[in-house]
Amino acid sequence: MDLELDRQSRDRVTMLAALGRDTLRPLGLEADRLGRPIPADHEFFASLVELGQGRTRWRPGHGSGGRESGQEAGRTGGTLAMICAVEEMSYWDRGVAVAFPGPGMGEAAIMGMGTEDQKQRFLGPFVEPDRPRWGSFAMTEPGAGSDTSAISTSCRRDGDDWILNGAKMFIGNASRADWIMVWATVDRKQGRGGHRAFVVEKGTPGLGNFKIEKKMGLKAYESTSFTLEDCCVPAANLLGGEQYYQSREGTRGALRTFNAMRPMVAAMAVGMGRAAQDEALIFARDNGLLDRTRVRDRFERIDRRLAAARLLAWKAAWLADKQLPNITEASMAKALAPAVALEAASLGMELLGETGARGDHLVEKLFRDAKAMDIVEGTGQVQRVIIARQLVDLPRS
Amino acid sequence: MDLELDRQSRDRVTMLAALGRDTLRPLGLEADRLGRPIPADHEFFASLVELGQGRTRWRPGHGSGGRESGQEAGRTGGTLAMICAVEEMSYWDRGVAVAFPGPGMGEAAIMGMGTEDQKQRFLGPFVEPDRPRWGSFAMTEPGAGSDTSAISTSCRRDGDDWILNGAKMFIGNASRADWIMVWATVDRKQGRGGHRAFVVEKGTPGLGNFKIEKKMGLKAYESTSFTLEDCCVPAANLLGGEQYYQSREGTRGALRTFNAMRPMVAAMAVGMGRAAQDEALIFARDNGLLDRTRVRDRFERIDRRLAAARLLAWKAAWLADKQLPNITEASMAKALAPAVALEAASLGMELLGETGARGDHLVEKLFRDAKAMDIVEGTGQVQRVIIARQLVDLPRS
Amino acid sequence: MIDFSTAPELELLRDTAARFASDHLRGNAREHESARGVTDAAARAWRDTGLGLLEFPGENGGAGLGALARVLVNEELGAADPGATLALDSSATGLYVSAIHPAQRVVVVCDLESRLTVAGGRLSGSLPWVPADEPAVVAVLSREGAAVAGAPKVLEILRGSGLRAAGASAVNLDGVEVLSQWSDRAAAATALARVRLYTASLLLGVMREACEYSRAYAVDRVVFGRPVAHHQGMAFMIADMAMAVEACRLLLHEAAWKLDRGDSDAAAVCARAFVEACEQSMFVTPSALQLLGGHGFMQDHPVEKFMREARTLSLMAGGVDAARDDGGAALVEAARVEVARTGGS
Amino acid sequence: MIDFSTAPELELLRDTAARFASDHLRGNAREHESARGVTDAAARAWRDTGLGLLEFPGENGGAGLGALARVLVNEELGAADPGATLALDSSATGLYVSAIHPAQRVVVVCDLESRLTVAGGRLSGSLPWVPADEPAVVAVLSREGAAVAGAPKVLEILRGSGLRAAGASAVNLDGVEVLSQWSDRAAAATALARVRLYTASLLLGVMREACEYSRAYAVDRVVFGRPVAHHQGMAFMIADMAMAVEACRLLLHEAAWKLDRGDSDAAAVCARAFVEACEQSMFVTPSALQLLGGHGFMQDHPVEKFMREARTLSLMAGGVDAARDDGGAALVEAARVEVARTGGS
Repeated sequence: MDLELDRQSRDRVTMLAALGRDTLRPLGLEADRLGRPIPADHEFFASLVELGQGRTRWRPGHGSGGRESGQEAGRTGGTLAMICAVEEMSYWDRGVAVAFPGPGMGEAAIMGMGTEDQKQRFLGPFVEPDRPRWGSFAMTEPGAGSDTSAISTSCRRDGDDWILNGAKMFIGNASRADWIMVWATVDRKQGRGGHRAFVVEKGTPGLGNFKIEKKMGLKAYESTSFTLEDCCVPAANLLGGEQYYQSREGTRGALRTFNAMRPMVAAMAVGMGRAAQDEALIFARDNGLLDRTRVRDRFERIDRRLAAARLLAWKAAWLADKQLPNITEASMAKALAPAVALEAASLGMELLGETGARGDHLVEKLFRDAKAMDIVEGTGQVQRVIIARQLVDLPRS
Repeated sequence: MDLELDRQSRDRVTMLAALGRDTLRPLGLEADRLGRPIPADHEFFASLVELGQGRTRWRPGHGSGGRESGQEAGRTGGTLAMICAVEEMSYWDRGVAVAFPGPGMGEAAIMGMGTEDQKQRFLGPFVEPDRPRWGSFAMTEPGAGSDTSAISTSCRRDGDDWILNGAKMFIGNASRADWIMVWATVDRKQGRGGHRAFVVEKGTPGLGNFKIEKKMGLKAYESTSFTLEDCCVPAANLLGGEQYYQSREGTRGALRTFNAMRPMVAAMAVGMGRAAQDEALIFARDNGLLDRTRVRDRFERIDRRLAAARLLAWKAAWLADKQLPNITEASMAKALAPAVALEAASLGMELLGETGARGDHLVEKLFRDAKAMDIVEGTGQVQRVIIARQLVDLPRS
Repeated sequence: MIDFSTAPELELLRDTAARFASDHLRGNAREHESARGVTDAAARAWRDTGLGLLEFPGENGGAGLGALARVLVNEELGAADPGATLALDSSATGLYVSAIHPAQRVVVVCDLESRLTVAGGRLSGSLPWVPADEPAVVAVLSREGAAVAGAPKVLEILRGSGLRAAGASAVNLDGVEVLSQWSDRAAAATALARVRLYTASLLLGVMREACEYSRAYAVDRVVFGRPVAHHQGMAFMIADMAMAVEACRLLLHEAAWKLDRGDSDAAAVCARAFVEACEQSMFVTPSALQLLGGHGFMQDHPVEKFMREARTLSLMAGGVDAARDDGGAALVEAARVEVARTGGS
Repeated sequence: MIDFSTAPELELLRDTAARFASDHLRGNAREHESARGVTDAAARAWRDTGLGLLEFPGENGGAGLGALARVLVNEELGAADPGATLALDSSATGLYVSAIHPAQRVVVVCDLESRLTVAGGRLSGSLPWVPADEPAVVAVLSREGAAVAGAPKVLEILRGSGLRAAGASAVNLDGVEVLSQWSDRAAAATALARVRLYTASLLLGVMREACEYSRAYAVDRVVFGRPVAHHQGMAFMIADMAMAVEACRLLLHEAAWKLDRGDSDAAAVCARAFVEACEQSMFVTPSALQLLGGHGFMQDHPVEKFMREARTLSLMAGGVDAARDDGGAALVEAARVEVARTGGS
């Protein structure tokens, strides 16, 4: 048993803390005030690229299957390091962290499922990016959120192409992305078995109607809806090629990433909750409230629940890194952390009183930001379903 | 809007408070200490009968249907008065209150469904009882609690008799009762439509294996399991006679009583919660704890939640008395009050500390008593199902 | 004799409020929010209802009605738009001060920790937030009494977290003239009880609307093969939300009824109802958002607004902790004298 | 380097404890409860395991192990029978006092509000409850230090609420001789942390067993046409219970790990873990009873006992509020100096 971060992770956290204090938090507050995402051409993104951010973990020229699996292990081996980093970034501003350039959630899918050619074409530009570049991941639809099996964006083969039709919603960084990994279905009745992933490149005809959505919080990054109208995608952009789906591996790649994603989202929520706690503590200290039993008890509770959520996230990530099953732990972390983050922000608001009502305090922003964490990557209810499947073999409905 | 009890109810409550202080509470504590029900021949029961308790609300000689409906209305018209009385009795000791002689829960069913002859035979002895007499109501089985549709005690016609086979469990006052209203089924597949109610008289051959169950709390009354082995019951004891069930009214009578019962059980829980609150307040006062913010806040919370639970129970009862639908309100009261009662007792224990651990304080007894209230008359979960059916048309599973 | 029915004249008032809310507030909520105020048409229609004068005595053109009437009306208004309600009728937050003309924009400040002081007929101190852009009058309610003062200096126009339709500003009151003043601890306690009650009834409205909106959504929206609401885990949440609303409503009606009767425990019971409304609103409105999933986080639906309104309303009226203190103190004081160990009501 | 694995020697200890618990405690729980103590066979088998000497230094015949070892062992024992555990091994509640012979029946009393006093080498004061019928030794832990005293006068043998297998009595300590004594606030804080941790790990065991027992029941028992556990509302409750147990376990392991390392915040983290265990046990054990319905209320199943054990254990170690004070004070003191505003761990 050891609960101390390794040196490398600690150094990374320290670096991110400096970046967060100087840049992420001010930018997040600014975006919140202005009520719009940080523009893609904001110098911040360019500076990030100069700092070496926004790159892919993929390395070209590792062609053999064996090497790849090794790399795959190396990648998952980094889940713990990753969640420490995302917790720290989310502490400063989760919205800005999501706006970071880079290949995003699609990266893991391309690395896991993609052909060599696809890795080269779609991740290659992220190896040493010349400018801020984004990849985007588009599963969610107006009618399909947590229930990803219900997506209705259709795809059908047409000669050397695929024709996509449908609408996507709540998609991060979509309008600024070089490509969007669009999930579609050949046949809704097949559920996840019918799913296909396409890398749809910017400017593809039929891809359009981008609309930046107005959110309660987390305004620094763009959540975007868009449509695919007879959008014609070359067969070469079908992730993994057709044979991949014939081997019934179709959805396992995506599911694998979710397993690492749930602890990540939990860690983000922990970061946000800690930020709310710290800002509320500062307010309480500056306003002479620390001696009140009630105030102290609330902080004690928040601190305790955040500690539990963080340990759950860490354990889930550690299991992932050990290549051990982490379904239950990952869902527990994901179910707990967002609820605690909201509670921290809400109690912070209570402490601030009228100062919270002004709408310009970080705690107030976190109150609006936090609720999203209980929804993305599967709602708290979906997590309980997953846990119950493990514990009592709850049948799928 | 008026939330003041009428004079008659207040007087009754005052009378019950005196009885409760002098008798119910000491008897309840004694039964708890001895770990067994108050014996049927305890002088307390005889004295209750002398005081006019243990009687039926039924009055003989009101033969006509019209008069009966009037009486029926009069009965339901008393739900509010009744819940005030049971709250007060439960405040002093709910276990002892359940042990009271009288026809019990079967009374309403006999009055609602029984033939004139049955009323005379089974309620007649309760009009001016010569000694403490009990009626008992037996629905629950080892395999069927909240899901009453699942009862498996079978009944089949055999000439002028019915033959009953099965086992009942958690049945109040069964071993001391003059008769037990036993619910059985002609065909399990028919669910509630197959249910039949029989008045099984004491000493009927095949009725036996009475076993007083060992409970966590509420020890003053007997919860009993028993079996029916080829138990032969005269057809005249089939409640309402056969034609009653052919008119598909079979279960509605029972369901009607449950609608008045849920606010009653809620009121019992409120009484128990208030007792825990009061005893904890006395402890806190005597031990100089009332100045602590935490202690005060907990009492504030308990008081508030108990007030809400009581108002819900009152409203559900008021609706019943107005012959208005009260399904949602009755279930809300029943869902809320027991949870609050347990919280009150549990926080009381926390306040008492080691004194609570002794096992001889009323608050500790209430901690063991209270949980049952969330189970009887439909668990808290069943209540939520009922509420959700009303609100969102939740389908039966 | 216990009776939960609503008197016909109160039903009528409630219907009037509900109709006004539907016609002028609910559909315009986002517009009012971005305009930091209500449309002239809404303001006119509001004046036409006469509901703002509910508690003014008959000789002042009011209806001479009590707290229960206001609670019923406020639930309807709060359900549609509590921010707009404050913009229309600041006195709806409850401090009846005869010096105030009903058309003036008043903000009521519960100054329970003596942040403001009065000396020589002038106020001093500042407030980090009041729910108005340019209040004409500030009514300061303290533990000791009340002071009504003129327009404060606006330091900053704020975005606000919730209640944006009311506007929001930080104000300085240094040197602002006190127009009228009274000192009476008992009257101040009753006035505070009223403010709490009225704020709580706006909260109740928000909670009710959050329940109803999310319930309807959950019945329509199919997920994993059936309506959201027909997954039992969700159904239980919906049931718990409805329970919370009904419990709050009953506590509020009880408190109003006691206030109208002048019961000695009325103030404590109003505090209790306010605490319950604040606590439950932080269960009900986030749960409503949760029922909508990602859609709940978007401004396309009103649910994110419900959550903000609830959070802000529950910071008002002096805050929930002060109410907890008052409710708890009354309880504990009674226990010091004697624990009743009995009865009914 | 973060690592949640358990060292092989600790796994072995845990397995030993689990085996002992299965062989000698779980099946005899009701018997031990009514006997107010454990069978001689169980006591002998316990001594044979050597687990009672876990933390005694090697030179005293112990294993020289730390808090984490004890936490792992206590979870197994608590899962089977926390009352019997106290009867076997009072020092399992954590105060390591070398003056005590491991075979003596010791009760550890956390006297955080100075109900007992020491003067002239003798104690005075009384205790309303200790978890033993006739303690041979009373170890009093205060904020300042510890005093080990001989057998107190038993005023009354009590039934006890939970932990009946340990016995229960009210005792008077007036004039009881102090056998050994030490004063050291820091050491006292660490000893208190240890008592909290060990009590919490018994609680964790109770919670785990309550979860597992009720889960198995809910999978078997069919109601409304399917297993109890397959009604989503129930499934969610089961998931929440499991979550609570896992969260408690992680907080406890973290606390033990910090205590073993001698971290400066170890005592505060132990207090935190104790508070969590107390709070969650009052969610988990009543929920387990609820899953069994009427059967849960009957002594035919162990679930009502779990609820009583949990309630009583969470009154021990000085009570949850004192732990809340200690955890909160540490947090607030740190904030007074500086809010870190950063980093991982």
